[in-house]
Amino acid sequence: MPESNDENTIIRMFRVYKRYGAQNALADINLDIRRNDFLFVNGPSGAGKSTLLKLLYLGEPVSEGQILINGMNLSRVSRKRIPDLRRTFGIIFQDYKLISNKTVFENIALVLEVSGHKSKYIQKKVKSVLRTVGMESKIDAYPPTLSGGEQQRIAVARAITGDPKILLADEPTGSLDAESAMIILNLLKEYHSGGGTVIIATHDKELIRSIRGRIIYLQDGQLQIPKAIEV
Amino acid sequence: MPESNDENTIIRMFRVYKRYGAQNALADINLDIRRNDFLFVNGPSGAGKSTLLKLLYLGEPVSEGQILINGMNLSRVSRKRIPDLRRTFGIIFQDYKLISNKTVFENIALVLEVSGHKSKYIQKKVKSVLRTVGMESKIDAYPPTLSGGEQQRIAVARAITGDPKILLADEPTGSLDAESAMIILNLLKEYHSGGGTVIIATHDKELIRSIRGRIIYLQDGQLQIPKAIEV
Amino acid sequence: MIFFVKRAIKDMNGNRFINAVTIVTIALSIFIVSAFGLFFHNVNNLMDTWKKGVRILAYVKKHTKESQITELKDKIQATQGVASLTFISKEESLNQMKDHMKRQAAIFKKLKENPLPDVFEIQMVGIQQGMDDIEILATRIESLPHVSSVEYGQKWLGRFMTMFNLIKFSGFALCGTFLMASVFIVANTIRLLFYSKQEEIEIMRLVGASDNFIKAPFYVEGIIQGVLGGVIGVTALLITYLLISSNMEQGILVDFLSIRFLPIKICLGIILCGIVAGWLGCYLSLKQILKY
Amino acid sequence: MIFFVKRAIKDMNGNRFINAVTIVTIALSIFIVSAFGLFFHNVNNLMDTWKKGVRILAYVKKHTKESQITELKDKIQATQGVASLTFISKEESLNQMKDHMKRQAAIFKKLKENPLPDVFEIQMVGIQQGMDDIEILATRIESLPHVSSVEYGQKWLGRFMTMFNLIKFSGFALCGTFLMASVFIVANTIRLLFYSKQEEIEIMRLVGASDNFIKAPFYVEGIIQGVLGGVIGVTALLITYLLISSNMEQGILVDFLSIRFLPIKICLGIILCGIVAGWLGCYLSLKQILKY
Ligand SMILES: Nc1ncnc2c1ncn2[C@@H]1O[C@H](COP(=O)(O)OP(=O)(O)OP(=O)(O)O)[C@@H](O)[C@H]1O
Ligand SMILES: Nc1ncnc2c1ncn2[C@@H]1O[C@H](COP(=O)(O)OP(=O)(O)OP(=O)(O)O)[C@@H](O)[C@H]1O
Ligand SMILES: [Mg+2]
Ligand SMILES: [Mg+2]
Repeated sequence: MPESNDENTIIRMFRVYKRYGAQNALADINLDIRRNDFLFVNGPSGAGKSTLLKLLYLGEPVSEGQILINGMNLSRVSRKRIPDLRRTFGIIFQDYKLISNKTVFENIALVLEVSGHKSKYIQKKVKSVLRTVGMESKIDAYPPTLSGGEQQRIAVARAITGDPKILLADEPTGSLDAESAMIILNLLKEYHSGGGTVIIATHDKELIRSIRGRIIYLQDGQLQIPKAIEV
Repeated sequence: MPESNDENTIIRMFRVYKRYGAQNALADINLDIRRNDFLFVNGPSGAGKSTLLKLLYLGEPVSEGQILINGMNLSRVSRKRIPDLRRTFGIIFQDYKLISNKTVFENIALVLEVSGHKSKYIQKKVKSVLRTVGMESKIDAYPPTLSGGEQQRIAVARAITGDPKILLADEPTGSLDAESAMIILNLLKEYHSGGGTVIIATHDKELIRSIRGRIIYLQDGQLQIPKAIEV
Repeated sequence: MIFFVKRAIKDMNGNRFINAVTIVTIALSIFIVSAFGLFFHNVNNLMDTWKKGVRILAYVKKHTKESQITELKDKIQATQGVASLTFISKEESLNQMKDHMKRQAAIFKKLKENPLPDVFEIQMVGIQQGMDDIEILATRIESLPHVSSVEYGQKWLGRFMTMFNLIKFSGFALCGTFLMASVFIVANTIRLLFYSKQEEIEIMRLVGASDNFIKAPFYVEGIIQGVLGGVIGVTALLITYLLISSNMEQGILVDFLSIRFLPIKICLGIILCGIVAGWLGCYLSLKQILKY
Repeated sequence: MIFFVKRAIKDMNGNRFINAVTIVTIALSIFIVSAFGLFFHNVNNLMDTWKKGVRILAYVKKHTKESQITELKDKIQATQGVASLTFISKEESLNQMKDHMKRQAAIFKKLKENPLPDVFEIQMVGIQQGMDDIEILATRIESLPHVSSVEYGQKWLGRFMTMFNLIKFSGFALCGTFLMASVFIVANTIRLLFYSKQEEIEIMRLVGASDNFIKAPFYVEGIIQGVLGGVIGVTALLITYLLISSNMEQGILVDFLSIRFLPIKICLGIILCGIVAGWLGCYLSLKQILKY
């Protein structure tokens, strides 16, 4: 693996493979992501976008190759350090992954409790973040009683609450109408201009068009040469 | 409730309300849907689109008002007849509702087993319908191992397998890239031209633009006057 | 039907761990209840053997003629509750006494005349009587002509009866509680198992499955679990029994008591209980889940 | 810590049904095990009372002088296994015999000289001996000078000992099995409960919760369940005990035996078992779920 020759590289993937049985979900991925990048991972259904994000937050182990995050090699991270690693990310999951039997407030507060914040701060912070996604009225609702778009907005709120270094967003506006999507997009922009690194996996060309960012294109688990993308 | 003056009315909603606590998820909905209609239910996140579909297949009881399906009053359907009613629908759920511990084949076969089809017919039918959505290679996979878009295509496949009279589709292309979405759209068109009635709940203006159909617009649970919609 | 059995087996295979837990829970419950049953079965047998030793002695008045004695014998024989009786003449008694009290033999040497009475030794019908029944019978016999007095039991017999009743009472109470507890535990294990299937059931209903379509494989599953649990439980008990009884053979018990296994009918009954528990678990769970 | 307890209580409130099932399962298991314990505790007490009645009679040779008797007394007293002894002179014996055998009183009237020997009635130390120990002690005493012979027990005593051993043996075996089965059932009930929480745990891990953060409330929950289950179980037993014993007072048992409740120490021990079971259930479940 070549030495990191750039102090600003926050994520580096080197010859990364991910296999499920015989299938290559990802094949030979080489990718550098720099601090404060705004990266779109584009590609059709089943291309491996979600899988790529999963490898970053150790949702799955790589099959082959190396991933460095902040100079830390993921294949050498001890079990005890995984929670710390995950706290550097804010993650918007494609299927939201909200806890059904906890209220919206509890779901979001969890991220802050995990890093040991005070109860008072949590109260204030959760309320303010819910306001920014327009969901303050649902603070005591349980996720299964929310509409698809509402759940997605809660997922976004949870991801940005902990002020993470890197935001991983898997189809963050897929269930949203144009207007709500715009609110979320502005939120992501704001987070980015605050110095955060954003990685968005999406099949939605419109979303890509609406923000200036770097775009990579996946097809059948392989990174395509940039010219293949016409935005 | 006014007499059904049209033999062709397959669904009639009359002064329908759906309340969750104090909130009106749907308020004073009056709607006639005719056989072989292609209806879009449009509206922003949380408008009540999914709720409207839920009332039709008795996923939830109405709070007030009457719904007639095929001349049958839903509030007077006995518990024993509910399965029959549901088999007249093919439903694409917004959250897919695939059974995690059954394979793709088993998930789809279920719809046919339920109406007592023979094992041989089921085998053939499931394979052919998976082919039409481009998912035949995943026939023995379990839903949690599929990508978001793949799961959605399985959900579509399941909904059309039973040759239902009415197709209820809740954001049927939300997780799909343009190309896969087009395949699904063509499938829906085909179903429609075969005489089926289609009701699609979506926030996606692009989807609406791509097919000629009737459009209704929901906002905060209320049906808006048609002129409010600019496609 | 075959279709549902197939579905059930497939499903059980898919949820192997949870099914194993349920089956082992049923097996354990059955093992415990039936171990307890076995224990009492044997204590009961033991008690019965002892009780057979309980006799009533009826002393005949002095100077009763032989014909009167024969008459008395018939009368006693005819009394309700008497199984059989033996006549022991005073001569026999004296000889027995001499044998028994060798150490005090001096006493007997000095006797001119046999001071002992003739006696009837009476075995009672049935073996289920408590102290009360024996007493009633004794009074009845005492009231017969030519009977001078009646003697029965020893002090320890009273204690023994009391203890027998204590054990029996506690035994029934405990066994009953066990049975109920087992059914409860098994039913609830199955019910917890259902929590993991609630989503599946909900989806099946949404795609138009009838209640019976949904229920059938669960019942098949519950019954298979019950049968397997029952068979495993009873087999485990049999093995334990064989181990213990072969140890006992070499031990102190060989001479007068051999422990016995439960009769086959009861074994089948126990397995049936397992099935009922499995079925009940399903029934309760399904009732709750399919209520709407 | 308080934070985790709060979270645990909130969580338990949210899963009321499942928690109730777990607690009741623990309570039932504990009730059964301790009911069995109580039963044996009382049978044991009963046995002990009876065993205290076991005496060895040592007959003194005729024409032994009084000084020799005193000497013998000291020797017996000094023998290992002897708790106390009473001297019964031949005169006392004869009087006793006269009282006892009133019906045969004729015999005694004709006696010129007391034919009975002097006798020592020996109480044994401890109450745990089997038949063997008694025999050994008897042989030892028989070998002392001036002892003509030794007599102990009756035929029923032998049976009684055997039965005591049978009950004791089965009792320990059953109690042990119960205990293991209960721990297994409780642990697995909790484990099944975890199946419904797997998703929640997975999500917590994904948002960066440490293992301890995830585990703590589960342990608190398990321990609360254990405590509640244990207390309910023991309380149920106490109530049952009170009901039974108040019934018994009016029954046959009042005269010579009163059943006793388990000592407080054992009650606390039982509750501790409940806690251990709850904890163990968590431990096993968490180990499995958090393995990656
Ligand atoms: N756990 C798994 N086991 C087996 N195959 C898997 C698993 N997870 C993903 N896959 C497969 O890997 C491929 C890539 O999946 P991935 O979820 O990364 O796609 P995606 O690009 O996110 O697609 P979409 O836009 O539909 O979400 C798919 O074909 C999927 O079926
Ligand atoms: N079971 C429920 N309990 C309480 N409120 C509910 C429940 N289901 C839906 N709601 C509320 O009803 C409103 C309408 O929900 P619905 O799911 O119909 O929205 P939708 O139009 O489908 O939105 P989306 O486009 O985001 O899917 C929402 O505000 C939602 O929170
Ligand atoms: Mg994806
Ligand atoms: Mg919706």
